[in-house]
Amino acid sequence: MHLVTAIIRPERLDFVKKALEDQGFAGMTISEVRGRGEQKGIALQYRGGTMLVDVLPKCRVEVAVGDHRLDDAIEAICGGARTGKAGDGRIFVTPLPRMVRVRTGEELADAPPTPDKG
Amino acid sequence: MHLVTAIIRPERLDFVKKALEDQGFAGMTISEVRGRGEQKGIALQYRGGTMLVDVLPKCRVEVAVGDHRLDDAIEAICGGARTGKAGDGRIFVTPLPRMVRVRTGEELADAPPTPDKG
Amino acid sequence: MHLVTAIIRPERLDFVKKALEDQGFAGMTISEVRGRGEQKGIALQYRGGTMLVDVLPKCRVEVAVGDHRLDDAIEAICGGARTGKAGDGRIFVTPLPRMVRVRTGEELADAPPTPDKG
Amino acid sequence: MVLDTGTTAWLLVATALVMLMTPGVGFFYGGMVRRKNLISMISLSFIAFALVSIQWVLAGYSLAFGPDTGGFIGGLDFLGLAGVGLDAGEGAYPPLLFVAFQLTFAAVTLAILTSPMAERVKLSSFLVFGLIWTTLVYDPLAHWAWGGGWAMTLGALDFAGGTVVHISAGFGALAVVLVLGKRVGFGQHAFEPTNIPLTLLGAALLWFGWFGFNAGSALAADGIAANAFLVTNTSAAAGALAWLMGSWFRGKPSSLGFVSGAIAGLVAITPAAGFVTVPASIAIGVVAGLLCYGCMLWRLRAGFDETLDCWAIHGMGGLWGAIATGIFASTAVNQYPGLLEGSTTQFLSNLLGAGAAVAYAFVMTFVIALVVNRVMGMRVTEEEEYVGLDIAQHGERVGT
Amino acid sequence: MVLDTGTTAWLLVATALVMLMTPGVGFFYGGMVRRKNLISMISLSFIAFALVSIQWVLAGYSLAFGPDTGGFIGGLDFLGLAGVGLDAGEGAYPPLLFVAFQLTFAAVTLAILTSPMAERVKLSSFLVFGLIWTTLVYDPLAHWAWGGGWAMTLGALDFAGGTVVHISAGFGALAVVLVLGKRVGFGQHAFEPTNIPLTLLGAALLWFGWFGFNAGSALAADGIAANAFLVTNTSAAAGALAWLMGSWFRGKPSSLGFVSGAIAGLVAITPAAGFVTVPASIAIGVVAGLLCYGCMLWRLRAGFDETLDCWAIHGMGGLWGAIATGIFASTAVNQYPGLLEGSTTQFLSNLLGAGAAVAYAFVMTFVIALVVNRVMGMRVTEEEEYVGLDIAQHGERVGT
Amino acid sequence: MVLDTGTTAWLLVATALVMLMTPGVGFFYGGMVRRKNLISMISLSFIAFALVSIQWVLAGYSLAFGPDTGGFIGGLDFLGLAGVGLDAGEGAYPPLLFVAFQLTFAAVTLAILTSPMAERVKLSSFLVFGLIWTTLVYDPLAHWAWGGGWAMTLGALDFAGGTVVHISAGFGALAVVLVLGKRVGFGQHAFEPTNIPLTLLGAALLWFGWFGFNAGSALAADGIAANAFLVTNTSAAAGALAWLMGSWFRGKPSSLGFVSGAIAGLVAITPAAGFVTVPASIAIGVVAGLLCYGCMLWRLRAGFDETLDCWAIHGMGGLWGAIATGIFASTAVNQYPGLLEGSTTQFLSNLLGAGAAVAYAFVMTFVIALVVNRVMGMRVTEEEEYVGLDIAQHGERVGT
Ligand SMILES: Nc1ncnc2c1ncn2[C@@H]1O[C@H](COP(=O)(O)OP(=O)(O)O)[C@@H](O)[C@H]1O
Ligand SMILES: Nc1ncnc2c1ncn2[C@@H]1O[C@H](COP(=O)(O)OP(=O)(O)O)[C@@H](O)[C@H]1O
Ligand SMILES: Nc1ncnc2c1ncn2[C@@H]1O[C@H](COP(=O)(O)OP(=O)(O)O)[C@@H](O)[C@H]1O
Repeated sequence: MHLVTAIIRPERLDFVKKALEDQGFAGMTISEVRGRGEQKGIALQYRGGTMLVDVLPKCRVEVAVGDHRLDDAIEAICGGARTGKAGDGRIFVTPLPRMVRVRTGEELADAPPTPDKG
Repeated sequence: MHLVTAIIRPERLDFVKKALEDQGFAGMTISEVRGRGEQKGIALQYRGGTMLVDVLPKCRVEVAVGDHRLDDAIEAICGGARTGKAGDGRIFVTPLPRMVRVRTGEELADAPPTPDKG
Repeated sequence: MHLVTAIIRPERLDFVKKALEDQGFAGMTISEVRGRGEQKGIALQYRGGTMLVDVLPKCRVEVAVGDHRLDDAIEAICGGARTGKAGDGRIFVTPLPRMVRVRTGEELADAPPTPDKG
Repeated sequence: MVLDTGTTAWLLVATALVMLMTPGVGFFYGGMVRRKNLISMISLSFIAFALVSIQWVLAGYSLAFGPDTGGFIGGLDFLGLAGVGLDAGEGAYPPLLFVAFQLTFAAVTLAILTSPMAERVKLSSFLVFGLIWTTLVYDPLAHWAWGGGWAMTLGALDFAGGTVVHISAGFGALAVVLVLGKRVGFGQHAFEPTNIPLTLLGAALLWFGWFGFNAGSALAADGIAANAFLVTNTSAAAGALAWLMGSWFRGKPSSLGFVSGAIAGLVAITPAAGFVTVPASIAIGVVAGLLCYGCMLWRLRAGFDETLDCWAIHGMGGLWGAIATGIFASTAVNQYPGLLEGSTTQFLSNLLGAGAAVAYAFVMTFVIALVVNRVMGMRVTEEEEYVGLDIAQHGERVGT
Repeated sequence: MVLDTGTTAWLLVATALVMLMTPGVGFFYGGMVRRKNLISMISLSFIAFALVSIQWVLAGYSLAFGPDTGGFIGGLDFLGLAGVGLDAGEGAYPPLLFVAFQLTFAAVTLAILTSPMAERVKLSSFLVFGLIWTTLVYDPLAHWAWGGGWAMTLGALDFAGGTVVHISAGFGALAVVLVLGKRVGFGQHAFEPTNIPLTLLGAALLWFGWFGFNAGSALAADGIAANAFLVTNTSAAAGALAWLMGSWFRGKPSSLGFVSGAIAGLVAITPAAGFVTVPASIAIGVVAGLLCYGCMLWRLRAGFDETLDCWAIHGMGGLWGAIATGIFASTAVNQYPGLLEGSTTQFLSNLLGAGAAVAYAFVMTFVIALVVNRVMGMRVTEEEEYVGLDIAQHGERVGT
Repeated sequence: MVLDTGTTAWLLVATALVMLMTPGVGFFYGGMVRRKNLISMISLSFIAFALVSIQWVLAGYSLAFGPDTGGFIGGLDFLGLAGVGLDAGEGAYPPLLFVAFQLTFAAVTLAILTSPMAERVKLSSFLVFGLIWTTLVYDPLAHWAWGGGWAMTLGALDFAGGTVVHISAGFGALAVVLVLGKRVGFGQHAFEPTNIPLTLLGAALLWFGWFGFNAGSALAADGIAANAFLVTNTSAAAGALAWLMGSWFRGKPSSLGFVSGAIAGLVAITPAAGFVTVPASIAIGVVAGLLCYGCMLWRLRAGFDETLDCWAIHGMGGLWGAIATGIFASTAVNQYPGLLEGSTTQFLSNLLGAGAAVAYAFVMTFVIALVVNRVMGMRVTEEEEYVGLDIAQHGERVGT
């Protein structure tokens, strides 16, 4: 399995969620982050002083997916998040050898279930 | 080493912390996230419009652990976080080949110390 | 590639950003977390009750880096974040086999570009 | 009497000031619950205000201030404010203004009473409960003390509502918590306040509004109003510092302790404001701060989930205030001597008035809560409680 | 007349209360936009207040209340407040105080009008637009209704500004949105409010300040002021509960629905406050709550990005209030009979006054917005809109 | 004199308005510190209010307004408010009300002075320092200007406390910062404000309360009060727009700049409010906005960690106000002519009064801070400063 971590524009979150759902990825974890890629910085002013705010609010979406569905997940996220302008975000894929469901304690071998299987 | 990332109910955080401490895991990193697993979504209303709030607040707890203590950490988290109902959370385990203590710059080979040793 | 995740003091963020920039690492993702390492806990009081607040606010900085620049990134972060006192933070390094730019959908083989190359 | 514009001006403002106390209660309480219930907690106060606003002009005013019936309740002559006019009546102000002024007292009382329902009450049941409670508990108590009822006849002093407002809400809260029970997880894990600055803001609005509450109760812009104003402020400050010091002694001097002490001081001086001197108000405030702090510690140890300490602060603070009025009332301020000036009668009248209010508020509230709970259930489901009342009851969340 | 200290005291306070409404609008609106535009949204109200404060003492007061010119506008006699004195004039209060009181009305109107500019207006253009708008739209409308203009001569009743303030802002907002257009992404993805408690705070300050707005408009501390006070509160409560119930019917009873209904009730009672009875105010409030709720639903379905519903609540609520005044005005309160007491003239005068204000505000605002937009552009760039106005326009962000 | 209900009503309200300014200072300051010190920053103002409330009724009032002793300080005749009555005295209001009104001035001054202690003061030391400071600095200064002291005899004009309140706090702040020193990390990394909307709320409450501050200082509901009200608002608006434009020129027009300018305008008009015309108030406000903005830039360049600019805004704004009063005082408003009307005496008296206050406040504050620092240490430890004062001093944190 892999953990897919996408850093996207906050306003595209709904589209990414929708795109993932359409592909059968229901489970996900979302958090607020700030980030900087190739975008230029912006100078903030604070009562006479100046500070460089070069990072902008982003959403981080994490989805644990089975290896055979990894490309589907990446594609879904790209599809939902893309506007074509700088700042669309990045996707990081890290290995996920083990995953456990807390409620039952069971090891989950593959997540999420492929849509055909249910 | 592995990085254990648990997504748990916010109100179980204290129990998880306690359970980890009891097992000798003192270091940890906590953040607020929102997530969705098998729980159904909830419809929010906003002055006439409607929006689907299908994600609920969760806590993310990250603990870096040595490989021989991995199962202890998972068990401690499950024990502290479990209520037996949907929404109890998930644990993700990712490989952690390197870890550095900033204060000293030293590479930490194994974390945390096993209780017998430390 | 590897994903370098640093947990640092919030007030050192600007220095870490600067140090990373100096090394040519422009892209990064920042979030607020709370954490506990070897620091002692602090007891909070709430209208007669008491609660142990043993975690303090930290910043999490994530940087995706190519393998040959991994040590540079770690060094830069340590250099920017260090004060020499407990609470300076930790750096976690996890493998990052794949990374995708959302705007274009392209796989990024190495990130960021080495300063010599561009 | 002929209308006095100064008095009327002061009462217009005092009414507005007291009105602001109800959202003040909402913010004060709201900041102390968990984030998922913040909107719900504030909304309970807002809704209480609207609900009582309508009930009061339709029936409440008449029940409280209509012609006396057996010392217990007012008649129905003023239903829908029939016959309540714009021209100065018995006072030097328009009777309609007195209606508005008293309305704000009735409303804030129900808002204060939302403490034991925090994070678990069903909104529909709160509406029903609130309507019945203000009619069957608040209106009679207001009649007893101010509308010509038995306590007024007896001579029990309650300048601005220590008994009517604070004892009734405080001991009512105790009854409600018996019916509603604890929040899921109470006593097991810590419930951290979501937004302490919001609570401080609520406290500031309460302190500010309380000048209208107490000094407005003089029903005139005169020396009694001035005295009420200054003793109110002094008692609040004394209570705040006393609680601060008390909690410092046991640990850290928390800001929540400071403002809780201020409210305790404000509550305790309420029945006394038009009768006691400034030095007496320091004593009243200090005792209130320490007493209410002790009561809060006790209810925590006892495991009562009277969530926002309406009983400890308003109930016990109000009770102490009623007793203190009987003790410290001074002819240097007003015509009534207290125990310290030798009047045991005054002291006993006040004790009786307060005791009766304690008993009536507790028993009646218990019965009303029990019935509403039986009929429609006063609590949300456990699942809704877990999700939080903001989403479950209002379909909203605090924000991003 | 000779100066009456009671009246003067009340007007001093009423002015302060109305002043507080402008930041109130800022917080009310601010809590509902996205986090990246919160400072901008609040600032628009603050800046509107400062801008109009200066314009009013230099020219606005003279245009509104200077000697009548053709029924349409006031003369320039009082430019820079020349000749406006400290001693009581026609009223029992200093004319300078009347200037201050009226100033707060002019200021809050521009603040209300920031609704359709939310999250997209360019600050420099807002300053220019605001200055022109208050001079060419607000000042004439104030003159018509209160300064001796044609509507006043005609006998159209507007006690506290239903037409001058609310219709002008509400229908002006409709015009602005036609020129400015939708926010990027409107209708595509959800825009979640950033801070509902802040909106509730704004609503509380508005409700509180509105007592000065309506009861202050009696320009005396008397029975009419008392009546205005109580019907204002009653209508607000009725509107709040009506909208709450309405939205409950369709889904969940949201806190934003509650406070929107309260504002609707406050708006609708504004022109009527000195003329109608308490029972009538319940009817006015309930209709306002339901009507404005319906209008909001309609504008959402129609896809208008009149972002914070200034039109639905202030425009339509103000229109209903003007009509309701014509219907419910009662000689039991003031000297004017309405339709229910048989006066068709009053009803038609009010209809005409309101209709003319609707047309004038809409057309003039449209023209001004069009011109300012042509000359300097009223919107920020799309990139700035994406980054948010806090950073893009003010170089600030909410906080950590 | 005989009691006037209108005057009394106005003073009751004005006192409540000024009271609200102290939490206003807390929110204004609090929003600008770091999140880990937010509760601490707000609490300092709250605690200052309570502390001075008690000190004032016990001793402060007597020291300030007791029978004059050598032009420097009042006698001890009114300790514990002995002999201060409810019936109208020299004014048309109860002397007790004057006590309450003046109390709120003393309290807010100490709150303003918390600026240079932000994020580093030890709570226990603040209590001790505050008690000594209000007794040895504020009380004498109040006596000089208003209690029959030498400045009053000389004829230096200070309508509402430009010297007593603002110069004393502002130049006191400069002294405190010399003793306390910079926050750890000042000048090295950016300190971002935690909650700008909270600062805007504080500013709104300050602006609102300032009407009580300035117009209340007329001690009557009359034309002078009306004039004070309107010039206060005008100067605030002018100051806000001036600072906004000034900062726009150098970068972005920040909301913090706007409200800082408003406060600057309010400070500068304070000593002048009962003496100058509306056009003069525009000039006073504009100069205040630009001057204080410049002073803030200077202190930043100079590396002074006078954290929340009490010196730049209150100190320098107050100094300018005192001078401006001497310049612009007009017999069109009150009986005193200023420099522009040819009175060099008035100008020089004001200069002398202000200069003496600057010197006295600076030197005395320096000595007091030095002594308290020597004896018990005024700063928390570096570790506590790192953790934040909310947890370290209060055992609390803002919320979740
Ligand atoms: N090298 C990196 N390491 C960590 N996060 C990154 C990196 N590059 C980009 N990001 C994250 O991705 C977000 C989107 O960046 P974007 O400007 O779209 O990147 P790019 O166009 O360079 O792919 C950034 O705000 C940041 O949070
Ligand atoms: N596939 C997934 N990818 C990422 N996060 C997930 C995934 N599944 C669940 N989570 C996270 O775990 C939390 C707990 O989910 P829960 O409903 O207990 O999951 P389940 O019962 O499906 O194991 C979710 O709120 C979400 O944050
Ligand atoms: N074992 C761990 N697992 C996860 N996070 C950790 C761990 N140890 C430390 N941290 C994180 O690093 C932060 C800095 O800790 P610090 O006290 O500097 O650690 P140490 O001195 O033990 O290296 C902590 O606040 C916590 O967020």
